[in-house]
Amino acid sequence: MTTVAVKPATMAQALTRAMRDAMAADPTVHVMGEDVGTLGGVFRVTDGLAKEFGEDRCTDTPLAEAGILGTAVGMAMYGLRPVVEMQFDAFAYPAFEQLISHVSRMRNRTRGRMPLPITVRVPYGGGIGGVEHHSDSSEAYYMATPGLHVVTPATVADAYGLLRRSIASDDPVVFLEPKRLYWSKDTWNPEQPTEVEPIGRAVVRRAGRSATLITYGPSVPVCLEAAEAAQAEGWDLEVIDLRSLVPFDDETVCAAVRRTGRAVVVHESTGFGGPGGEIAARITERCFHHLEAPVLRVAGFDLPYPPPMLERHHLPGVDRILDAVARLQWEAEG
Amino acid sequence: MTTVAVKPATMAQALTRAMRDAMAADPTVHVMGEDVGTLGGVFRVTDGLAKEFGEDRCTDTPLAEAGILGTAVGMAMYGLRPVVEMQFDAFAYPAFEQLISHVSRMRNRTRGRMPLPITVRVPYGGGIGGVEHHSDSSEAYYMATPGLHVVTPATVADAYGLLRRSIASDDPVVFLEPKRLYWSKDTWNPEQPTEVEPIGRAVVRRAGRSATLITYGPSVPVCLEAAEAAQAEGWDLEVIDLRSLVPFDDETVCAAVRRTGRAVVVHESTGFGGPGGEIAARITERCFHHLEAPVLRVAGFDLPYPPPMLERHHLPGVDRILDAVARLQWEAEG
Amino acid sequence: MTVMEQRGAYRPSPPPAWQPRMDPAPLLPDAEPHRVLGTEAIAKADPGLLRRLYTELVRGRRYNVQATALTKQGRLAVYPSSTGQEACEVAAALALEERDWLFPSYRDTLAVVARGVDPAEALTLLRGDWHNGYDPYAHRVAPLSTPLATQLPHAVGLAHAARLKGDDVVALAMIGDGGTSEGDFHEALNFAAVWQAPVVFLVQNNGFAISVPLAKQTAAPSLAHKAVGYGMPGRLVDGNDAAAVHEVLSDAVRRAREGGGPTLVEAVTYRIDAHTNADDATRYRGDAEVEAWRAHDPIRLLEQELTERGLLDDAGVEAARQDAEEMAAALRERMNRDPELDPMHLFDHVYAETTAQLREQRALLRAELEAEQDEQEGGRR
Amino acid sequence: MTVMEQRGAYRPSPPPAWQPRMDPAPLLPDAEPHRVLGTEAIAKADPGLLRRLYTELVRGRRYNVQATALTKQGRLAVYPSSTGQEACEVAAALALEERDWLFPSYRDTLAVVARGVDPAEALTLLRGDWHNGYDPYAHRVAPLSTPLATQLPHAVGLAHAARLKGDDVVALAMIGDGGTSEGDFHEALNFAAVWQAPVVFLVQNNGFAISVPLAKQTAAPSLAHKAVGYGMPGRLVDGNDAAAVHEVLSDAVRRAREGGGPTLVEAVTYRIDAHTNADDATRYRGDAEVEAWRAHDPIRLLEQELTERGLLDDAGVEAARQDAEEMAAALRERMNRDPELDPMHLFDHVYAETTAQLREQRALLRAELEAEQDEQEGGRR
Ligand SMILES: Cc1ncc(C[n+]2csc(CCOP(=O)(O)OP(=O)(O)O)c2C)c(N)n1
Ligand SMILES: Cc1ncc(C[n+]2csc(CCOP(=O)(O)OP(=O)(O)O)c2C)c(N)n1
Ligand SMILES: [Mg+2]
Ligand SMILES: [Mg+2]
Repeated sequence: MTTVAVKPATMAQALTRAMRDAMAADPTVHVMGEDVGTLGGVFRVTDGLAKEFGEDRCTDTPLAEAGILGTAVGMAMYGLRPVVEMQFDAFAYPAFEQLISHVSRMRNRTRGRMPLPITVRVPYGGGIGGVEHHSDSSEAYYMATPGLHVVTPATVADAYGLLRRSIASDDPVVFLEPKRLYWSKDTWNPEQPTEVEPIGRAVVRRAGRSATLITYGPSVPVCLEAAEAAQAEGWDLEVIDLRSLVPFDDETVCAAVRRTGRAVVVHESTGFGGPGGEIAARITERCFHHLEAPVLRVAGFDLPYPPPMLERHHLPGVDRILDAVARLQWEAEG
Repeated sequence: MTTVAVKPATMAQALTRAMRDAMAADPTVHVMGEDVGTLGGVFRVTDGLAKEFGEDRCTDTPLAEAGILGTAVGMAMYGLRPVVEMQFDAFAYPAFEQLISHVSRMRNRTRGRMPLPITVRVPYGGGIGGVEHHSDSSEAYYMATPGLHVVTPATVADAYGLLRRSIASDDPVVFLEPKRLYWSKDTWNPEQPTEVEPIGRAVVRRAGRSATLITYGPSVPVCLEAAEAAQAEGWDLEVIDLRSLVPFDDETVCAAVRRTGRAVVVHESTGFGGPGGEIAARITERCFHHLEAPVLRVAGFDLPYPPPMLERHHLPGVDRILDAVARLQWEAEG
Repeated sequence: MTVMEQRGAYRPSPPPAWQPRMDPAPLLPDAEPHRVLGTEAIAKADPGLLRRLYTELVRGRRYNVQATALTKQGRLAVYPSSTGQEACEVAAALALEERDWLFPSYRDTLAVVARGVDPAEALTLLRGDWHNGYDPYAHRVAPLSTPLATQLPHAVGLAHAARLKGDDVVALAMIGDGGTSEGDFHEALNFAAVWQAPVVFLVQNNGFAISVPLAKQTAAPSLAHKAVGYGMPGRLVDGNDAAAVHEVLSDAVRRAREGGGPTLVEAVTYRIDAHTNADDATRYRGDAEVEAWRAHDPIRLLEQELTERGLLDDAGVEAARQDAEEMAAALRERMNRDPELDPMHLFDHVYAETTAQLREQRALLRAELEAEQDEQEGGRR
Repeated sequence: MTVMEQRGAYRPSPPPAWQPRMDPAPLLPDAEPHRVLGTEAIAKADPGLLRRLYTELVRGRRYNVQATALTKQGRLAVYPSSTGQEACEVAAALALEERDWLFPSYRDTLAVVARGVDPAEALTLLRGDWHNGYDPYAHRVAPLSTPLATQLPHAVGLAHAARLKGDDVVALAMIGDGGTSEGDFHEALNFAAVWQAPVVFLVQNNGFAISVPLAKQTAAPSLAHKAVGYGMPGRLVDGNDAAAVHEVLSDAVRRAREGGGPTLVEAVTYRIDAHTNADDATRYRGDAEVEAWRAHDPIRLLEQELTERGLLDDAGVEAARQDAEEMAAALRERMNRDPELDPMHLFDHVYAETTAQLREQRALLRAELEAEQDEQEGGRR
């Protein structure tokens, strides 16, 4: 295995390493998808796996997403743990029926007798200058589908840890990989990959007392940047990285919001009908009397993902986040 | 046309009549789907249309939902107004890619040059004793997709009016038909169908001063029943029928909530990631200082739609709605 | 060597040197559906098997009749009857070894039962107390699939996985004529052929998809002709000739087991009953057509043949009838009992571990049910 | 009489009287891809057409080279080159009448341009200032389709609609070998055949879907053999022989226009460049293969033929080159100008009427941009 750098490593490398280690540890783990074998994936995330484990363990499938996920279902029925790659977010849509009608429900349908331990890796989000259909944020669809876990890392270490956890999960996991963080680097050491907590635990990435930014995936670094910039305005912002949208970590989120009394949810996905609505609503249900202001949302606009030359206007950036923080009714405080 | 009763009419009959009148008024309106022709649809909603307008205007297609919607896209490109029937909610999933990647985006993609005036009729929701995959509430998926209108009637008159409006719309409309209201009757007169307001306007179905129930489609009658029952508890509940989830009528909803200070969103769809999160979040953003309590949600549980013998426990009923109303922190009022 | 490398590659060679490709002729189905009953081929048939088929057909018909009756009594939410198609249903189950897997469509309760699944458990979905009633692993039968064609890729994946593990397991997947129009049918057959997976696809062409006749579903010479486009053999068989269906399926299963890859079988049959008890078939077809097919009834065809060959006498007919009646009585008895329902189970199998969120909701429902109980016992809310 | 009733019905007749079905033989492709250049068939070819094809091929190649260069200069986000496939691209455009429609896949910018679309507007998607740059109705060219195979049902629907309206319009839909594995390919072909829609499906089999070779994509004798499963004719053609592709497509277009229904054409060709500028083709194929195909270059094949037949001399070659250079220079010049961008347009075409919600968001963005402007002008936030 020559493709994994020692340190610093990119998120893409950490993901590769997670699959490699999972495949080495468990012969039932199979990777499959378009171009994942010989090429190592269009983002090179499966680089070297076919060479190390053979094409039967890391398989270039025919070009048909429903077929890929549908055959993965059958493989899982026979005791394998398929890790399926969807080449881009929008190209997971042909597999929607298999995901909704079977993957998410088979355990429930069979009263637990036929679990489907499938990991569906979906590179998602924008900011990479991709042409149409290459920058969707489709997490709202998956969140609204009971029976699926929805997981998304924001750091190199989490990429490794959460993918290992996802592959090991006996439930199906939609594993959303923030495309524009693929090449983000960290001094994570692949030879001693840190254990991560089980799926479903959010983490406070930055402590703060003024207000809480709640975010995940590609927007985590943006929020951290915003928190830095906010210091100049006298705000001490807390940043929570959800890491998993399903299960949702009400405990960590609510504890933070109760402390700060103010919250902004930040994500790239369109605002209307996006994850932020659920998050804001549950916080409000649980922490109403702790809130000094409504939970605000900073999200992509309610439009099809824009062409690359305009995407920067669509994506939640530092200024838009700070503008939202400014609207958190500070005057009410006294 | 012998199938439309004079009065009272069922919702199914009003829908049939809407298509019939639209087809008579506009030769570009074409109805298509599985079993819509000779049989008149499994719910008989297209009954008589093939006979009256011929099989080229009301067409039994091959059994392939992506193909149905995909060919409808091409027909719309050539100037027709296809009205597509998906046989059941869950059987619309194979058409998901066409809906998300093309139907919702073609206008935007082509800078308005190629609008797609397609109506996708989807019978949705439970309460009819249907076996698996026959009772889904999939509105969250459509709501999260910019470019689509999402419309759903709750009364016989609205069924007619909103479907006419949807067919006449130059934008694609996902028209959600509450299955269990198909046979609901009203004294609506098909010979003098009332005009309805344009898509996007909610309506106050019942005025009230204590709290506002915000709902749509199949849950409207349930909420009205709950409002009646609430009188015994001393609550005067308002009931808003949204009629359209996209566009969302913030004006009507917020005006009501500002009046009552308390709100409960009610729908069948699963709570987590469902429409209620968005609705509660936007109300809170806009009416925070008018709220005496957090906006609560009564929704289907976060699980795959249950088997028929258990569905009554899943569906929001009068008692569950009243329990939520009771949790609206009345003591805070003094 | 990987599975992928085991078979010859189809590659466009650089023109002008065009390499001759695989000859499609062996993939094409015969012009006539294969028949055994009433033909010379019957000579080779195993009398024991024929008698077994007969018993199962009679049971199957009785099952269809009983289940339909149960819908009228409100004991089933719905029943899609396979009356007239029993030869396909039974032969599909009997063509498999124990270690093989069956992937039924929503109409194939009979095949599920013929494979050994408890006749009442097979009806759970249609009764409505749960989605799937049987343990798929007990008899290696996947859940009845409501969304059409979606179970075909599952069959391919399972067969492929078994092959990778070195198990000589075959998967047989069932689908209707209408279902062949779905994209999943195409993708499944293509994956199967590329992977040379040990799968047999059985299309029951019963003439209709609910109300839609085959002519509106396809313009192909036959559904079996679709096989050539995937590089697998297509076979046509008289779907009302149980011996023929059994033979064609058994051949395909054997071929798959030996590494020969997938086969597509089209069985030409007819749905005698309406689509389900909720359907009104008179809206889309005439009596004459139904009567013509009744004359070609699978049980009658086999009974005739067996009687003529002296393999069945009145006592045999009576014994089969008797056996079927017993099955039906037992089924009736089972289905007339109310199923045990515990609403709390709603939350049990959504995830391996119930999430905090679902625990909250379970508590809510429990409180509601307790309040309901109190109300019923106490009198007021 | 409806469109549905115009063609003979395929129905299973009640056995035992089995009706002979449609003979599949005429639907099957020839064993060898059709060729014209260097064969006797060239005698019948129109010299004017051949010269026109030549000019367009040379332009097309130059376009590919220029667009690829523009990616290196950062003027295009990405470019999927059709170098080596120009014969298919050009012939597809030229086989159509003005009133016909073209449905290109993401790789078919060249066909779009050959059909008359402005060469710069055709690149808008790949430059990234908007999704689709041209008016689809101006030249009857659907937007380049990024999601594979999804544009095929659109072509079928459009052709069907035209036929219902009584217009003799044909739609030609383009797709790659990889795209044929998608469910939408299957559903589109089936609808087309059932409706007898005037559509021609052109599969450019260029050997690869990104890195995946055809052998991992299909086990079929050829992709053209898929036609038989839908009841339409399949045709194989040497995709680097422009005259042959033009002839086969023109025949299919004529057949469709005359009510003969759809045709599936497989053009055997090769992608000389990497999948896109972002791809590294050395990871999955060797030079020898590429070189072998270079020897079968579509421009060279046609040039040779024309020269031998005295239809082209050095001056002609030079004139074509010159024409191509002018096109390239004009394109370069156009593409080197920054596109006009107005972020406010983001909100314009989501719905026919901008919703209140989007008006709010537009106001937000406008305020942000004004603040940005102020900041740049004034100095501080
Ligand atoms: C994906 C999907 N679309 C639609 C349906 C609704 N539906 C149930 S049965 C049926 C007809 C099936 O016809 P066929 O495949 O011929 O099987 P048969 O009923 O004749 O056994 C339809 C349209 C479904 N179950 N799944
Ligand atoms: C539905 C879908 N899945 C995946 C992709 C990503 N993708 C883009 S091009 C390509 C390969 C296409 O191969 P082929 O159809 O042979 O066309 P070619 O690139 O050779 O022209 C893939 C997988 C896509 N665009 N759409
Ligand atoms: Mg059928
Ligand atoms: Mg290709």
